[in-house]
Amino acid sequence: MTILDYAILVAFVFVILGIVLAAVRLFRGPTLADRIVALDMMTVQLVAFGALMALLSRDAAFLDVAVVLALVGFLATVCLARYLEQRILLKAEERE
Amino acid sequence: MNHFAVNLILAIAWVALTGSLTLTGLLTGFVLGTAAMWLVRPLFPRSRGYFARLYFWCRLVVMFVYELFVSSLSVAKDVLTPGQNSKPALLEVPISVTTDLQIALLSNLVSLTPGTLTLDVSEDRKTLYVHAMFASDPEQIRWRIREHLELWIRDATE
Amino acid sequence: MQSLILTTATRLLVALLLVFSVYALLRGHNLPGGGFIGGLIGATAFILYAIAASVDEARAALLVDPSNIAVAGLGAAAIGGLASVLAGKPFLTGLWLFLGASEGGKGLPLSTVLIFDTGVYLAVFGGILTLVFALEEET
Amino acid sequence: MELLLAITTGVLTAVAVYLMLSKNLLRYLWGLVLLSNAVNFVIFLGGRLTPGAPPLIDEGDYAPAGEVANALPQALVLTAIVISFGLMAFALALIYRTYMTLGTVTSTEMRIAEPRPRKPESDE
Amino acid sequence: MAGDYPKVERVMGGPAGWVSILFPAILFTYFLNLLPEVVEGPVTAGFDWVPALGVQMSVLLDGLSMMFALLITGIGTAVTLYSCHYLGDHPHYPRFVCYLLMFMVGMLGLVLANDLIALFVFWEVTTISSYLLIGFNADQASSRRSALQALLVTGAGGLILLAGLIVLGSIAGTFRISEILTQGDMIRAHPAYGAILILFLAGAFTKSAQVPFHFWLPNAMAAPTPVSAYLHSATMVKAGVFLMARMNPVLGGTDAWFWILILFGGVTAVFASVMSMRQTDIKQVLAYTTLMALGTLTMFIGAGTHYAIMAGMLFLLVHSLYKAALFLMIGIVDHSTGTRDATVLRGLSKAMPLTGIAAALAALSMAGIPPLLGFVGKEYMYKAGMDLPGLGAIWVTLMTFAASALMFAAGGIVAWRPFRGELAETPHHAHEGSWPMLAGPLVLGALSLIFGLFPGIPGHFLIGPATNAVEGAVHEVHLHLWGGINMALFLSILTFIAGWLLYRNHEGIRARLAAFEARSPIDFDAGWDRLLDGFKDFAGWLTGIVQNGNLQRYLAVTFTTFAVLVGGTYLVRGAFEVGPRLIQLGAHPVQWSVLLLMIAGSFLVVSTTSRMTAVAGLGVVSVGVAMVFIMFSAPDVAITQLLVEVLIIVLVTLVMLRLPYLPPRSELHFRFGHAIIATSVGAVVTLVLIAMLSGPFDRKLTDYFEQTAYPEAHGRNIVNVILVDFRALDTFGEITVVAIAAIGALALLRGIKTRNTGNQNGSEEA
Amino acid sequence: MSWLLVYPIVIPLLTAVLTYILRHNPAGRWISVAGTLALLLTSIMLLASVIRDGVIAAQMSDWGAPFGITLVADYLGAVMVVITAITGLATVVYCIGEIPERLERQGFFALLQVLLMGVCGAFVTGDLFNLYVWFEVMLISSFGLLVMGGTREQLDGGVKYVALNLVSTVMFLAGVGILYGITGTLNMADLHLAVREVENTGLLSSVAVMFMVAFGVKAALFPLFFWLPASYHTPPIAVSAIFAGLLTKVGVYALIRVFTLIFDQDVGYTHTLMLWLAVATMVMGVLGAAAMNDFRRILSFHIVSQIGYMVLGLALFTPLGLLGAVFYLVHHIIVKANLFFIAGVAKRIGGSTDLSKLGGLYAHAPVLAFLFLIPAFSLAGFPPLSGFWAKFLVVKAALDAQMWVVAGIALAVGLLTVFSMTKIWGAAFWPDHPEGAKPRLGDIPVFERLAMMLPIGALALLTCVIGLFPEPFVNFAEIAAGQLLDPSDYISTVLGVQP
Amino acid sequence: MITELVISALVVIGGLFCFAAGLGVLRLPDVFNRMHASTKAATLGSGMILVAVAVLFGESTIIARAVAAILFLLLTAPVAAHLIGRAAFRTGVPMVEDTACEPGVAEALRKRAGGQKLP
Ligand code: NA
Ligand code: NA
Repeated sequence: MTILDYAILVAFVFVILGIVLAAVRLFRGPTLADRIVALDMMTVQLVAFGALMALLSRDAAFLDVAVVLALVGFLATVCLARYLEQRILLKAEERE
Repeated sequence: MNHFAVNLILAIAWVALTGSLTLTGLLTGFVLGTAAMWLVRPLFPRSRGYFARLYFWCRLVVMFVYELFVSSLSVAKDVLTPGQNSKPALLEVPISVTTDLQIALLSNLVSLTPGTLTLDVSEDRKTLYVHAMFASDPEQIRWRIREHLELWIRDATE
Repeated sequence: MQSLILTTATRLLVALLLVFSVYALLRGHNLPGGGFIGGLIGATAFILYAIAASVDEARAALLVDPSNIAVAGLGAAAIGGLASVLAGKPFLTGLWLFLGASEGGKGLPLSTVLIFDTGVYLAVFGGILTLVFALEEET
Repeated sequence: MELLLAITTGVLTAVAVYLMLSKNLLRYLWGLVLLSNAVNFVIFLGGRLTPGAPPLIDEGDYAPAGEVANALPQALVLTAIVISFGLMAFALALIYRTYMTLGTVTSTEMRIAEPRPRKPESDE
Repeated sequence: MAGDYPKVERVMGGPAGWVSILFPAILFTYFLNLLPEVVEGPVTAGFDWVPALGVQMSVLLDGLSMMFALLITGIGTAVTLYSCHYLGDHPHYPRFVCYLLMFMVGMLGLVLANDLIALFVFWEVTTISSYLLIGFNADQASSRRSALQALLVTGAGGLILLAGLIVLGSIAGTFRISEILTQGDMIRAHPAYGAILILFLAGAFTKSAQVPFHFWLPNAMAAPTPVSAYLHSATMVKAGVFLMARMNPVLGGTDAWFWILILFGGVTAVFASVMSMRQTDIKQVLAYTTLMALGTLTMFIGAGTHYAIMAGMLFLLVHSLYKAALFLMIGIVDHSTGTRDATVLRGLSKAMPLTGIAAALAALSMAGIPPLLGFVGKEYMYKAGMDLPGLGAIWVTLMTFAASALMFAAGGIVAWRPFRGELAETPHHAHEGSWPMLAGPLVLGALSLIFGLFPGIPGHFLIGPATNAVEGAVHEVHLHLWGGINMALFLSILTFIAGWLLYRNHEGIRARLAAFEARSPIDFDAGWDRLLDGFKDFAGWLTGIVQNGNLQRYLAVTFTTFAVLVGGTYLVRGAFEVGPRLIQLGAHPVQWSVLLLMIAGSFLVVSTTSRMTAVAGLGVVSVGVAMVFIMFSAPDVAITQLLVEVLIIVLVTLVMLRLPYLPPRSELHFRFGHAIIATSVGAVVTLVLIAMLSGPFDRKLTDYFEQTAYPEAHGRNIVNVILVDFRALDTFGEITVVAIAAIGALALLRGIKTRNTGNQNGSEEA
Repeated sequence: MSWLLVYPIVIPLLTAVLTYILRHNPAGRWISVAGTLALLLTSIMLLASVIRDGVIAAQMSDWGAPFGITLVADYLGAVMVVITAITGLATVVYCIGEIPERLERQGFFALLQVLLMGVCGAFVTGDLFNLYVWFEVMLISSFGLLVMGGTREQLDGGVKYVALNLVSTVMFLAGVGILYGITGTLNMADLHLAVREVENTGLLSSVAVMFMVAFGVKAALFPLFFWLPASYHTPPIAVSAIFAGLLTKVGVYALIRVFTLIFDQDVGYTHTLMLWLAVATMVMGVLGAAAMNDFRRILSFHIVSQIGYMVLGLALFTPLGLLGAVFYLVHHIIVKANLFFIAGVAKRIGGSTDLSKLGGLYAHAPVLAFLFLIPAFSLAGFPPLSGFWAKFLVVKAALDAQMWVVAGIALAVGLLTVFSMTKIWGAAFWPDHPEGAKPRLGDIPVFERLAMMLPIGALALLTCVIGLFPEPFVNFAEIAAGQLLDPSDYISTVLGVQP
Repeated sequence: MITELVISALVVIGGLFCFAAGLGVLRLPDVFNRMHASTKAATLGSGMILVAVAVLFGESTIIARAVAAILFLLLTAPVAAHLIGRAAFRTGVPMVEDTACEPGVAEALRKRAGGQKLP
């Protein structure tokens, strides 16, 4: 194993820890917004995970996972945020 | 953007000449094309703006990456060190950029740079609502946005 | 959803996503990607468009009813599969034409497999947009 | 790792089944999504696990250089993911429409197609 | 009912009428022509129907089937002639003709069949057509009930018979009756003989209405009178008798056969004749006397001696002649007066003398009074009964005596009393029947007389060959009207005396019987209702439990079935195995974390009361799944998984705005039973996976794909090459699923009119 | 490579594509009719080809078995395709009379064609995973058809149908995955050979049972049938009819295929288990039918009951048993679809399928009454109709196998079937209409009447033909059963086809 | 060797940022503060690892893809933060107590935005 391999392993542990910590936030909430933030960040960290896998296996195929996720992970966040906002609008409509 | 188009045509021509339909080939062609255009810039009226724009874009990217790095460090420091020293606040930041692209770019930059996060743009597009993490001096934040970020953006896009 | 920032970012993203989806489709035979993934990414582009602007605008940009696109994708896949009749080969057999093949490489490939994969792309793309637009118009 | 993933698959299955047994159709749907994931693992495990070697052929080679992961289960899982997405999407639309029309997503309250028998004694 | 219909306008019922008359008439002539040939010996003919199953459509025309064929076509002619007048103006008369002819064909096929399966086919044809005929007055609930009753009772018997036929056919190695008839000894010695016997008798007893399967027959009188005359006296009910007679050479001659038949037959005969005294409706009286005849026939076929069989065959003829005549006569009376009440009808001979003559002839034959054929029949029955060995003789003779005496009385009630005395008031003014209606009863009555005077004719042509066929032996049969002064004659005279006494007191007896019936706990008809209701209730109760409309329960049962059956099999068949490879392969902490992440995510989905939190939990699981795919070299799958997850979130957030919240935690309590089911399913899956992973793996498909993907399929991404080339057909189906799911959902979502903004009573976090 | 095997998949698909694109145009339905006619013609050619040449197989994408996907037709597969085409044609024609334009515009005919595509695909595929895919195609189009129109009943029934069928789908997929993990192959002929090499036979039996449960849900076996009586009475009747005719039969077909070709190594255990499930299915189905008071719900429960007979034939695993199962399969599709068609006409003219709200059909619609009696008595197993031979064969197989109790139950269930058929007859046909209405066929406009009655008459005729001239059908089923019990031809044909 | 060290550094620091982001999301007091962590640190961390990939492989197509991924992240992360933040504010997610709020900001944020349309 080269230094790089060790570095990658260390980074893997960091990233996984980051994801797990984000997951803990996701589990704990307390608000839906917190969970959305956590999920959004997990997708960004997953981009890192994919890239790390590309480094570890020396195979750029995993980079594609990262690219796609970087592109579309955003959409999920947009929809969740929109849900959050529209639910309030809907409640306001009901009150009116 | 007709200068950009010319540059692109030059890049494609390069690719065609060298027969290497790869990204490297295209980039090389683009760079060479830029150089060529710069050499014969008198043939292109108002081309000075084009080259300046290229420079400003580059500056924007570099400055932005630097700011991002700094801001991330500050967040990381706050997170990794015990205790909290943040002083959060919701701020109003008047802005002077006008186009959609500029506003969006600005808001993104604000979000990615130290201590600030754009929450919304006012309806009249004259104000940015910003969440600041270390807002002991709101004026300083407003100043930074106005004098740095807005400037870079304006230089790159106008 | 009304947001200047989102709308502006979307303009860029939609184009990027569409280009990327076609890229994923075309290179899928050699690297991760293909009709499904391409179609899914393409669909996300228009979903984003519909969310940032409105379904009506997304529909207008699409020109064709998405359910027709989906069904046309099925037809395209079938035609891609049936093309092998011309060569007297079984259903879905890939026919390949290599433009400029040489010792070093196979050249630029054109194939019925690509037609089939394009059918896949269209079916997935159209199918998902049909669903999302219908739901979006509901709420 | 295969053993661990097998156990995880079992746990996911169990959680999925528990959710699907709920009378709330949304919880059923969550269970279904989980169960689809679990069954994808079953197929994936069927082809055995190979870390770090995607089934791609490098430029210039005519076959994978070393041992690469089993491509077939990947193709099957991919197909299964897309199919179950289609089914899930339809199920979601159905639940939505059902709620709009029947006013409930609680399956125990859905007694239109199979009304309770008229005789009171055979009532539950 | 017949009386409800307007006066006869179309004399012959139109073309349908002509067809209905000509069909049996021509056949009757045809069979009559064949008679001399059959007297010499049986005739067989036919063709293969389903050779693959060894089934033939073949005919065995021997004495037995000839007698039945003549009765069916002969009485059939009389009945169709009669009914074209009786029902000719009924709006559904053509249907009636259809059913009747269908029945006739069925009955003929049944008696002529030389193949067990063909016999059964026709047996069931008679069942169906009688169902339709009994229910002919379909607007009346009682008709429908009776039809159903007849169908179910005889249908049940038929199905049991089918089993018997199949078993018999298997043992004999053929379905050919003529061949089976030669294998009697082998079959009687076979261990399955008892089963076959019971199966056959169940079929025969239900069809021929032996106690305790008798109750449907009196109810079947809801049918139009010609139907009763035809089906329920002369022909269909005798199908069971025919079957016993037909099978006598194969199944008969054992103690079991003997005792079962004479006991059931005797009890039926006496019970039925007693019950006939109870009735006021003369049609019902006749219905019970039919039962009595069926019992008697069963008894004599069971008795099995030459004499007994001969007596049985003779009585068959006797009964068919008089019973058909009597039924038709009753139809005329009913048609003419509008009532069939024995307590009302009086003095009809003045208004309808020809009917009276026909009735008298038939009734005399029924009462067994010389010189009618009934007398001959009774003499031979006594002789045959006394001829039997041991207890059987006493039983058969006694039963015959009791039944005959009661018959005598019944004859009086039905055909004597209504015609005697002063003409009584009836709903319609009594008048003579028309000739098509009278022709049948008169001819049949005359035949009873002629055959009685010259018993040699039926003896030679009908009874002899029939007896031989039933016995499976050849005897010469000579019938005499006068058998000399002997015990039989003495018993006959005793019968007359007893019968006369019964007739004189029949009103008192009827009253007592009615009182007894009211107290008696045994009521077959009510029992039938209880049985049917009980069955319906049971079916409803069970269905209410099983198919209770509760999806939750359905799912629980489905999953439980999976866990129990698969898990059970796993344990019972010893599938557990742990391979070395499975234990050796360790796991990296990163992998551990990913798996725990997934599990934690799934538990979040279970435990949350917030829908969106659940969605977020699913997102966590999906992230974990994608990481597993990334770690184990499946980038395409990981990408697809993530894209799909994103789309699921898109769809869910779109829908969720309008959907209600999950129930609050107070309602989301832990379900222990569900947890057990879920855990079992999960455990089964894990165990199966462990066993699977412990075995070796054959990588031949993948090896092939890896070797050919680039050289032959021109692709470097093997997964995608599989998707679009090696297994393109899967993909083809798959995109169809996606497109159709979308179209289906589109159809669902278009045009929702009622908008429900949701009962947001639950709780959900901000 | 025989294109005859591809047509049953491609023709419905292309028809679906065209009809969907033309869904706003009346020409769409006629394309649908034409497409189904083409399907029928080609499927008959396929059958003829199978009869002439024996088992035929074709490799898709030009890869040799077991690497590519094989399409294969033996006698059973070919006849099922023909029956599918017949039922499909009958349904499409009937739909012209029944289906409102509103549904047509939502793509009704396209979904119907895709349903046919999925069913045909399931019958001709020789690959286990591909079978899963066709099941899904079938399932998703059935989902769409089931709830199209969106009445309250439909949605309720649809939810249950979808919820339970999705479970079965997942089970099936898991079974495929595990079987692949054990043997490394997906081609069913190859699987036949591969399972013989497997040492852990207990695991194989477990997987077999997994398939039994998964297909058991599809086929509506006890105690997995709930979805069927919960939903089949809710959609437009043409949809009920084709579901009743075809869908559960695909489950039975899959059971037959898998439990003759792959899982025949532990017959004493697996098939005995199946036998008792089949018996319970027969009984529970018919009891359910007896408890119902609705035309279609009675018919629905009957499907369950009759499925029991078919599976019983398979579970006996004797030549005669399989013969019976195959014969039963074919007979039941025709008869059951027809009964639903009749229910549709009864509803159209009588106003309901609720028996307490029906009546007078015997008096006022005698043609319908007559046409009802044929399939009804056939279903009840009365000779000389097709159902008699079906029941006869299964019962004889049980008796020959000395399964006295089973045979007895089969016969008793036959009687109860009669009972519940007469329940319909005795409530909807014989008595007068409760509201005094006079339901006449003439009330339906001529064109629609023709469209609805034509398929009914044709299917009734087919029932009679099979009943009266069963020999060729029995012979056919005998060969089919022979091929199932001894799949050597199937295997050599499939594995022998190389590009 | 130098490249390897550079890559190693990029990877480890990137990983550290990802971890810091996770910790930030967990530790910071309210959703707005947490968003600072997720938007900046996670984006930077992932970006650095992507750069490492680009450097390691050094092929143009791979570099292009890595750069594209980075650009996508930079483009989307702040937009996402803006959407979540605004929604969170509008739904009344509680803020940490000592958050200062300039006059008018709260009202302006709560107001429903007017319709902007794509050109
Ligand atoms: Na993001
Ligand atoms: Na009724």
